[in-house]
Amino acid sequence: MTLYSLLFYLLAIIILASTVMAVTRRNLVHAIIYLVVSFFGSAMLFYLLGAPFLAAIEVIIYAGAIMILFLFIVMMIDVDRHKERLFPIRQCLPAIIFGLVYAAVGLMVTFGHSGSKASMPIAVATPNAFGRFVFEHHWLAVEIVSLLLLVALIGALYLGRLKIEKSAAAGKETP
Amino acid sequence: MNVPLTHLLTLAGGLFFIGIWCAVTRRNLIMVMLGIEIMLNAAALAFVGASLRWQQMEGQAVALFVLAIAAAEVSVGLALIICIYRRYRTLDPAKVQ
Amino acid sequence: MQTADFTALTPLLLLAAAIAAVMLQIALKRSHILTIVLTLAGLIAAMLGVLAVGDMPARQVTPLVTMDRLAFFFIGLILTATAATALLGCRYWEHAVGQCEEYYLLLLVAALGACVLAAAHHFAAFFIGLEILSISLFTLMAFARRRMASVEAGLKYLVLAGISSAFLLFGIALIYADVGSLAFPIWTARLQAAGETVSPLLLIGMGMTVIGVGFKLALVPFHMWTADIYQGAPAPTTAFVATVSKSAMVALLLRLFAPVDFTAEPALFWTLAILAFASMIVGNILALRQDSVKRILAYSSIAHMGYLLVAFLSGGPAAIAATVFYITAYTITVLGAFGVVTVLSRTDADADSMSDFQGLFFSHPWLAGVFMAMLLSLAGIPLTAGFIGKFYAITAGAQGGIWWLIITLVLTSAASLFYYLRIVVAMFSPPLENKTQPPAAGISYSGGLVLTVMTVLLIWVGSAPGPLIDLIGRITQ
Amino acid sequence: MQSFWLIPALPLAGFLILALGGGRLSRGAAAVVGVGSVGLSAVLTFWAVFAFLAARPEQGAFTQNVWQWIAVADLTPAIAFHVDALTLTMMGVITGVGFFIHLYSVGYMAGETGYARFFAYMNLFVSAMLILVMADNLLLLYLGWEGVGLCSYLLIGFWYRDPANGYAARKAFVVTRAGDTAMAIGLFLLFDRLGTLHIQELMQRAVDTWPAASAMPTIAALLLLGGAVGKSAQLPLQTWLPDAMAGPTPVSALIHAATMVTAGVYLIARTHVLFELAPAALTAVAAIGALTLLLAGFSALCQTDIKRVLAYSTISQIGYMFLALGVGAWSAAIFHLVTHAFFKALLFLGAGAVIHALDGEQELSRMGGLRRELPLTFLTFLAGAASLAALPLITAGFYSKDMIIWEAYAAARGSLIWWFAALGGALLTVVYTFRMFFRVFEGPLQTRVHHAPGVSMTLPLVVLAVLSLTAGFVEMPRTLGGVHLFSTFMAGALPMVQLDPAREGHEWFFQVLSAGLVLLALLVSWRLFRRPIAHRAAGADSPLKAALQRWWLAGWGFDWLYDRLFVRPYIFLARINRNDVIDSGIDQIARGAQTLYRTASATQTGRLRTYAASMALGAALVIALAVWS
Repeated sequence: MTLYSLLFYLLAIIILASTVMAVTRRNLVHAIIYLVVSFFGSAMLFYLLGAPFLAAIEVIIYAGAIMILFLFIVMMIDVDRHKERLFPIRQCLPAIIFGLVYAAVGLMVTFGHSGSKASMPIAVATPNAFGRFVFEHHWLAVEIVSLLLLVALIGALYLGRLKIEKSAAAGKETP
Repeated sequence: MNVPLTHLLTLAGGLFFIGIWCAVTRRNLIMVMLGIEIMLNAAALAFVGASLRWQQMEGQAVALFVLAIAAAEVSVGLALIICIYRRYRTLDPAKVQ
Repeated sequence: MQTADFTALTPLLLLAAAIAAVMLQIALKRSHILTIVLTLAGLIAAMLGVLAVGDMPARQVTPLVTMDRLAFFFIGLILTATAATALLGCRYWEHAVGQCEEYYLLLLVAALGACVLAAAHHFAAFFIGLEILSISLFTLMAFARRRMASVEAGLKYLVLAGISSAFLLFGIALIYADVGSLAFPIWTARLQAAGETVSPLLLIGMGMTVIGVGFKLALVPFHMWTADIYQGAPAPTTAFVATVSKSAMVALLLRLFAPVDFTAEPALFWTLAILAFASMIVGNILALRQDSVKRILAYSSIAHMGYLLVAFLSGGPAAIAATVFYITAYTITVLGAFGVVTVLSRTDADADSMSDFQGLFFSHPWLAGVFMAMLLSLAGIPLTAGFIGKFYAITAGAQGGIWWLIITLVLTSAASLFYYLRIVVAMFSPPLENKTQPPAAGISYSGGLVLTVMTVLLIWVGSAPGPLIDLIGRITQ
Repeated sequence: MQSFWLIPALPLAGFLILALGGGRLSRGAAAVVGVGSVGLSAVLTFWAVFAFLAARPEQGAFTQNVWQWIAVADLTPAIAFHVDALTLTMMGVITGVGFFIHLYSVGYMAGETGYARFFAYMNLFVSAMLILVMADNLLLLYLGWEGVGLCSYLLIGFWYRDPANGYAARKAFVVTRAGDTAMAIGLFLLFDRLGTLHIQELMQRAVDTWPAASAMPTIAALLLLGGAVGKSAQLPLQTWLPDAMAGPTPVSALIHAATMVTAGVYLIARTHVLFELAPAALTAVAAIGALTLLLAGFSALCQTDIKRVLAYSTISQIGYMFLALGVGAWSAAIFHLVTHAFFKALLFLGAGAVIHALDGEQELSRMGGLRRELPLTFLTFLAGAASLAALPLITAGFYSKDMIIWEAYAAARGSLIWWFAALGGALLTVVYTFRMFFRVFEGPLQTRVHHAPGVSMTLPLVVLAVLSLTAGFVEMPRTLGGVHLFSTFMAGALPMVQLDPAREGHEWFFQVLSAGLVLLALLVSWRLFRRPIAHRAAGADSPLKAALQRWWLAGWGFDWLYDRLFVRPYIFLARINRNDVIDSGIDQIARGAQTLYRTASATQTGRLRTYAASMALGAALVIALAVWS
């Protein structure tokens, strides 16, 4: 077992554990903090897998922007008032069936497949090379993704806007 | 890195499963969104791993797009959740009817 | 990056330009009518672009998209449906409280996403297009923010579409891990060649892709969202979901699975066949006693996608043509049907329950006539586009020898007559006492235009489908 | 002959005018459009008959290609007409009888709302029926077939305010649809095997491809027979026709007596080549016909509603036609179709006049003594009843029915069993016909006459009465001089009947026997039914007889049987016992579907988490399917 693989398994355990902790928290703030840990772990894993640029992006976007956004929302909404009951019993059956299929499939992939059993080589895609690759081969995708961000911007603006809600409410009172 | 791809995929699959479990069973819209984020992150992880296996950058490029998509989805989703919260004063999807 | 690339992308570029123009216009001066004009101008320009470059030889632009005749055909279809939706929305949003110009902007972006899907040649294009479509769609669904049902519809679509696209992405990752490429031809070749010894990774990936496709097409068991969203979303959005999002997905279905020989890959065949079978049965059963017209149309859309899959699964050369024909006929019909629903609706309350349609023949005979034509087309009565579509599907199925699916198709569509006729009967029944007809003002020109065009197309395709069949024959070669 | 297309197009145009401008037309204008369009088609049809007789076209048929519809691979259905002797006969019946019924409706429907709507549907029906008989390919025929079904549905439910009428309309639609589905499958099968739907070509290819009596033509013929049985209300799909009497009486006369219900006969005659390749199917046709004519005859005997008597009588007479088809007596079947169209339309119109006069009264027990009140109706009704009962020598019904009875025995495919059935049916016919006749016109007056029929109603009665008496002279048996105008006319389209030479000599004996028996039956019914019911009521009702009467009144309990057959898979036994299953009929299918619907709807909770969970579950299933299938 090399240092790399040791690191990999260590990170895997951290990621899985913190994610499990995150999804079982009743307190939203705690859940989000655990998830930030998990995403940091993922970022390190990316680095380990030879994608330093993505590792940085993961930290900036996922662990940074997205999680902070969640935190903002949680802060805006009064969390403590909304405690939820966990582990609803009625959900067990689907979960069990899904879990069984999932486990079977997972086992199949892990043990039934030869091609991907070989250890993966070590390689690094430098940010420079990665950027070149993306803009040479996937320029169209980048353009389209920019539209995606645009539509997200418009949608978020429209849905989150407060002003209309008030005028609408006013309109409702005087039909 | 002397780890077979299957182990990485198992890790990604585990994350994915936790994500779907969270999205399906939790009774809080924010947690549901978090579950979807976890699933997307798992997919990105799998892409990067596969990218390494084939020694290509294509998987990494796709993982980059996945991150962009996750950000976009979260922003609109949270806006919608705010919109709902303003109206219903709850985050329990069962009460939004 | 060459000039030829840009030429091939003309319709998409024009559409993107229209998006930019509309956005600037909204930023500078809000004006509903101006936005509509700009939107329509952009759509028409893009359609002209399709006509101009549609006959060029296929060209692959970056690994992402291939602009071939099939892509241009579907782009044309998507643009037409978008234009119809915009025209329908024109009167619908006129009296909306607050600002509604963003609606058209979102429509345009969604159309662009659908176009990317239609031309996709690469899994990245698949999910990027899909996500653009989804994200604009759930905003469009929640657009009538004053209505609880509308916001609720948006929320449901947000969560379910999010889950389904996560499945899709993970599936794609698995396919990539196994195949080492994200281009469609390579994966279909791999699926084809592998035969019996196909690796589980690929199979799981394929299954997850089917989940993504099945969700958008609302196949059973991924159909749960359909009724609530058709009912809750504003009527123009529903028309859009039912046509644009479905036709784009069908285009993708063709690119993704049509090259696969089903005899060599029984797993794929059986997965899709069982989904088709379940969709036909469950869709029709759910529609039987519905009292909400929008829900009836929702459930019937589930069944129709099942019928479409029958055509698709027949394999062989007729399959693709039959599928393309079916979705074209379906788009025309559904636009007409939701056109009538939209025309009868107002921003604060859609015409929906059976009682809203009772006696329609006496208050609006023409509307009732159009709606009846659309319903008969959905039921597959001869001389309508729907009949030819269904007939074509059955012919293709018979050539492919999938008799059990054909028999299901015939039996369930016979049963479907029941609920279509229920609406027709309601329209011809005497109007209810003490009930206010939704639109007293009459039909707007824009709505009337859409309905007229769709009815003419419906009858034309139904009575003389030759030209359309020839066109489809040319593009699917 | 380039104007054939006008014949169905004129009523269609009439329909469009009436449907689109109906509200704005005056009643007079609506009547002119409705009657005039059919009248013009009738004129054109008779002109076409003369043209046909004057210069017989090659291959015995005019053809006209109006419009190519689609071209998918081998399939090139077009709107194209094939007009031969069989088609011309049908067209004559449809437009001729149709015209008189339209004319009659002007008076009959005068007081009704929805006047224009009525004529619109009637015109649409005539148009669809003409398309059905003129089509040169099975797809166009099917279009007409569904078109007449739709019109039948609309017209049965014409008085839509009464839910019972809507129920009857739905029942008719659903039951015939069961047959139509079989027929549609038959069409697909034929197309799949022979690669064409063009009727003449199809027949040619069938003969070339399939050996006689092999499995394929038998299956195809049986599937087509399924469609014919549904449309023509034969066993086991006969249950809808008595209920279909809910529509206005002219509708019953036109659709449910003269034309649409004989479409099944036409279909079998049109595809006779296929049926000749399948002797088993032909035997099935004959057996269905024989069984139906007897069962329906018994039911007609016990009905208390004048229109239901006529409805069962129609089922029974079509049974005769099926029997004739089954033994290969093609032109006898068509001949009976024509005379039946005349006298049954007459009877329905006469019954309509009676109902009209009595202000909507349909119960036989409340009629009586109308001979003096409605003399013209009495006389014409007598002519119709005599023709239906096939009184010897002087009625058209005699010649056509005698031809069937004789050929049921003497044809190469005939047998003594068929002869007995046909003869028994003939006796039943006499009894139930005159039972009805005496109940209506003899005895004391029961209900006051409100208004006598006007001239637009009496004129059709007179014309049809004359036809009912004289139309038979175009075809007379050898024993009576041997006039064979009709069968020679038909010879171009349908093969001549093959008589068994060994039996041919006995013709006069059989004819005298059946004629004598008919007269005897007439005497019996005179004795039985001349007097009003009250006189016989005391000793008549032994329990067995009462039970039998009830059983036959309910049409041999087929509705009940279908309940049992279709309910069981769907509904729990307990619910069957609790519910009154007598008259819920095929609705039970719908009820079963409803149960499924409720189960399926239970999943549509509207709750996001349920949906998400079901998606996850569905995803697991799909993945499992993909991996392990």
